[in-house]
Amino acid sequence: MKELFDRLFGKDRHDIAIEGLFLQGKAMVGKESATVIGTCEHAAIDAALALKISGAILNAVREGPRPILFIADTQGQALTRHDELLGLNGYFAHIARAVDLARRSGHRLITLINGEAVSGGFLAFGMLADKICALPGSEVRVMDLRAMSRVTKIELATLEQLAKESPVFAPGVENFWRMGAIHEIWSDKDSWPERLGMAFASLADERASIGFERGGRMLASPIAQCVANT
Amino acid sequence: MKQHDHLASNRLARLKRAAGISSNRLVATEHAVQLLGAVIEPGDRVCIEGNNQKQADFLARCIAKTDPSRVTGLHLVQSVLALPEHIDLIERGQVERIDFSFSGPQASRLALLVENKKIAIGAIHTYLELFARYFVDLTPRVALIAAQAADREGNLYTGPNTEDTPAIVEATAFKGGIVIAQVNEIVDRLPRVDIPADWVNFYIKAPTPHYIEPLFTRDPALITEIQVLMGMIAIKGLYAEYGITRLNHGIGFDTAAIELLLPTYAADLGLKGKICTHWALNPHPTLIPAIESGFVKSVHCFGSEVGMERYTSARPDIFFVGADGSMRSNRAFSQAAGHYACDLFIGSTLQIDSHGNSSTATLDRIAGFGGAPNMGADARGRRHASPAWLRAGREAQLGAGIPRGKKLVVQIVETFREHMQPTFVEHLDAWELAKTADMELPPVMIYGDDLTHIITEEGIANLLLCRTQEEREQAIRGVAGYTPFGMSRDARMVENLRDRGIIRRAEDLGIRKRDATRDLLAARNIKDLVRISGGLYDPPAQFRNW
Amino acid sequence: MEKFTLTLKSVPAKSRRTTLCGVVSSGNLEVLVEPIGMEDACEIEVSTSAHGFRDIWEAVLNDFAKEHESGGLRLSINDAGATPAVVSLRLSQAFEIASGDAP
Amino acid sequence: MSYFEASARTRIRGLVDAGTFEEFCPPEMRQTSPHLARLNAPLSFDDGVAVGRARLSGHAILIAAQEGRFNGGSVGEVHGAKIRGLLDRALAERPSAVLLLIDSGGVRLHEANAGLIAISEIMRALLSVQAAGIPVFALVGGSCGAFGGMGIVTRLCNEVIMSEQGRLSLSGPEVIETVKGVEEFDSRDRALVWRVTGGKLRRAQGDATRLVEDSIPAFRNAAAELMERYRVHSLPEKSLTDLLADQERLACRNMQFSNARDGQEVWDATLSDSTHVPELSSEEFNQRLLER
Repeated sequence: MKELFDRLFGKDRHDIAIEGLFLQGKAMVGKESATVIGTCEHAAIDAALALKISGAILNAVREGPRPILFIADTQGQALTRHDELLGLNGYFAHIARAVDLARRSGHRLITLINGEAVSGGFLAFGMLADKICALPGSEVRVMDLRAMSRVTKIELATLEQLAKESPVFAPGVENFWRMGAIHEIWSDKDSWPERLGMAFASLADERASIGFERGGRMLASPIAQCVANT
Repeated sequence: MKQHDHLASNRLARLKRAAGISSNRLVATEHAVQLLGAVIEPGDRVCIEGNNQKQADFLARCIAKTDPSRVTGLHLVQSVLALPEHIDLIERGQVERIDFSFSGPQASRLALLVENKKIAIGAIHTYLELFARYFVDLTPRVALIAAQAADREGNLYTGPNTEDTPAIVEATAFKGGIVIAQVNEIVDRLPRVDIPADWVNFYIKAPTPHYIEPLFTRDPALITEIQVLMGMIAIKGLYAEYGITRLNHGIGFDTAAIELLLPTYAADLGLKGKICTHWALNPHPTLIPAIESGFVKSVHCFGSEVGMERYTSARPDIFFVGADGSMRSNRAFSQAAGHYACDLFIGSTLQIDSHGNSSTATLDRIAGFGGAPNMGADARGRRHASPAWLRAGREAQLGAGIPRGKKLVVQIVETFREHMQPTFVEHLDAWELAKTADMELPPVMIYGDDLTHIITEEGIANLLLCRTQEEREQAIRGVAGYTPFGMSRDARMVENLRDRGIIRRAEDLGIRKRDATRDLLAARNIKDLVRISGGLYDPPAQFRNW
Repeated sequence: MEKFTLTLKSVPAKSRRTTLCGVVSSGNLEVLVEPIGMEDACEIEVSTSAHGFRDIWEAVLNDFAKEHESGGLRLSINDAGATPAVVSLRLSQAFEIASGDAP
Repeated sequence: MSYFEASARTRIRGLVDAGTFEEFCPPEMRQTSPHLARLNAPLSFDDGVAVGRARLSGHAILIAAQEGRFNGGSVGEVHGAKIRGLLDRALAERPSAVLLLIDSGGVRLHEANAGLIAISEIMRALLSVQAAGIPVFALVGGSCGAFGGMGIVTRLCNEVIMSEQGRLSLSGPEVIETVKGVEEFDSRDRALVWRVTGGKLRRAQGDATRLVEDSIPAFRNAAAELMERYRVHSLPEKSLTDLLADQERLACRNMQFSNARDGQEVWDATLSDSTHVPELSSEEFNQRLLER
């Protein structure tokens, strides 16, 4: 992780503690100090980890408006009866509310996908930021095609064929980019500190219209407008 | 001097071989396989108790672990081949021949074994028919049975799920055979004795309670508007018309709908006390509302139903309940009751042909019969009269100068099953199955000449009133709806049959289709049944949504 | 999905309201009824997941058009494998709502 | 009339004042899912959700109802956009409340990426509606419950009205069983499923704010009563203090039930008498909750 932090922020420009699957600390983005909150090692997010995330966000809000960078690496929600009993959905909703409070309190929010971002874990942690960027080699998905084929009873070959034409259901950072859910895909050649600085410079939630422009979601924006305005 | 007690001395020899591992009839759980190896001889007729409800599953697992070189050449004579272990035993080469009634979940594996000549089928029987043969030519040498509890003497309590046990034990114990019981628990005092200890040779505490399938539980939430409509047609067009008081129902959702319409629709028609008072029926949870509303006077059961134990105990006026307060069922007696003492049988099927023959067999499954053919057949030995029975006889113009009656045998089916499979066909799959499985008879559940009425969403066909084979066929086609079989009807003839009241549509009976909604059901889900039972019904976990 | 459209002679409908009846779930269907500019015929558009049953559909729909005054209505059907019994029932319900017989 | 059994449109009809429902993007617009069409799967003219405006006890509301029987009430591109558009509309129209009749397994797998994104947009739009002082109610009592992303959306709502039959959670028991094995979660043990996800558990935890009988009028009464309350005490914006209190509450729950795997343990700790809980009527249950 230290190499990643060095590469992202520059040597000696970060102070981030890793506790198990959770990480938090501070780092310099350009001339600004940013709060860094994240998960690592493809964390399965359970109630305890969710509480750490929301707690860190609320702390950041208490400290006053400075940019927040989420580093997401999650295989999705933890799959246990215990977590369902606790109402894991409520813990995730609490994270979402904390993110929202941060935004309203003037924090700029960016998510960096480092590794995996899957389904409910991604929804709770990362997807609600103002901008989402993916590092090279990252994977984003709801469900892999094999499992999807089992559940929908549509043949795997059919899904694989359609996945070539449409970004709408198959895993992949590119697909989510075309759908407007990922704003930037970074490459190894980029200067990451530079891209990070630029990313924080201008922010707004225009995912539906970007998705439309990129041809991934042609209906989401017009239909929402039809319901909202007619 | 001629010897007259071969069987008894053979039994003694078997008991002697097992002497080392039993103490006062009790055998330790871990010695069960050894016991079976000691008492079973090559070529024995063996009955592993089990039917569509309870199973001697522990003993079935044990016999499938015996030494195939010693326990071999067996002839299985039992109600069902439902457990994987039953089929395992055949695949291990320990069984030469089987006589049975029903193979349910193992139907496909059995069909494969028959096709590969791994097993010979003596015959597929009805339950009552097989019990009868236990007392003639298929008496078991060894019976492996299941009971709820044993006391320290070896007396058995079989409780609400007594089912087949008395018939099996009676045949085996009194003809020099060996009876081995698996029990869920061993207690000092039994609530009551269902099987006395001196009919039992060994008892073993099973590691887990014997399996019972909740086969008769139908969730009212899954009953469709079409089934409600058919239920209304049955009640108004048949039950009310004939004044059916004594009857048996099948296990489908169609008949569950009828049960749930009794306290509502039938009561509104003023039929309380006039129909459906006496039953040969398992304790169907869907009968609870009719019982609670005072519709039902008596129910004798083939078996029990999981979760209905407290309810049946608390309704001793309705059910057959022992002095201990728990119900006793008895499949053999209830089958006899269904055959001789009921005026009507109504049930569902998978296929019906132009003669009215019906079958639940499909090409790759040897399923068998269970009890339906005994219920769904005219009891020609019957000699007592009832208005419904006499009217059916009159309509069929039976008897040469002498009044005769007839049992009402009714199939209630939708014209199409799910996935657009037509129920009405020109040719039953049973014929193909008979050919591939080398059977002498195609496995027909109910013969056309026993069938008196067909109810579909299109109405009722009364076959009693048909005078020629052609009329009969057109009457069947006339209620077969949009199936290819139905669409090839002679429209004029069908209209003519309708004018004569042989075919009656919903509107002919004064039933408006739009009234057929689920709101008419006395209970709309399992929770309603629990509530109506006053909390006495305790449904199995898979049927709950609370 | 198998799709086809039939135009069937029928007595003009008395009143014509747009309505949606039923739900697309396994063994069930939805029917959307709308007025169209015809008088003595109804147009029925079928989209069904069960392939190869067009004959049966035509028989069911012909009977419907004969038994109901449905001229001037368009019925659009999304079907997930309903049996003819369910189809007939749902069509009648939709018709009753659309033509004002029922609330 | 049973809420559980009713279709989405029947629920709307039964909840709102007679004749007041006006639908947006109605079925005759035929805004069906192009993605289901491409997979040759059955379509629905409303893509499984009806949205519109109406009055409830005279209060102006916006309302969305998911149809659980169409593809499990799942959220695809069009379905999600309709709900999100409704929430956007609330900002301009300022109804007394937005009612979400949730009956959904979450994201529609046939268009999974679009569905996931749509839910994130619904979450964000919902938070904006609340920030504008308009309360959002979730009603959960259908056969699909509120799972996946819609389980999260439900918990963002100001009020969650549930029946005992309703379920509210994240991952479905079938998914957990498939991935982790039957020992972790036996999805066929329905009684257990309800003890872990059902309305009575969620009410005891406070995740549901009302527990009502399974009837449309019961849901309607609860919604009307709550709306009256919001008329008197308008919705304050969530502050840092509020969220810190929520954080504390959830942390306590983690501590108190650190090993719990069965709802009975929660009832033991929250009810005056925790015997025979599944058999209680909602009224009896609410009484026991009050007595504690």
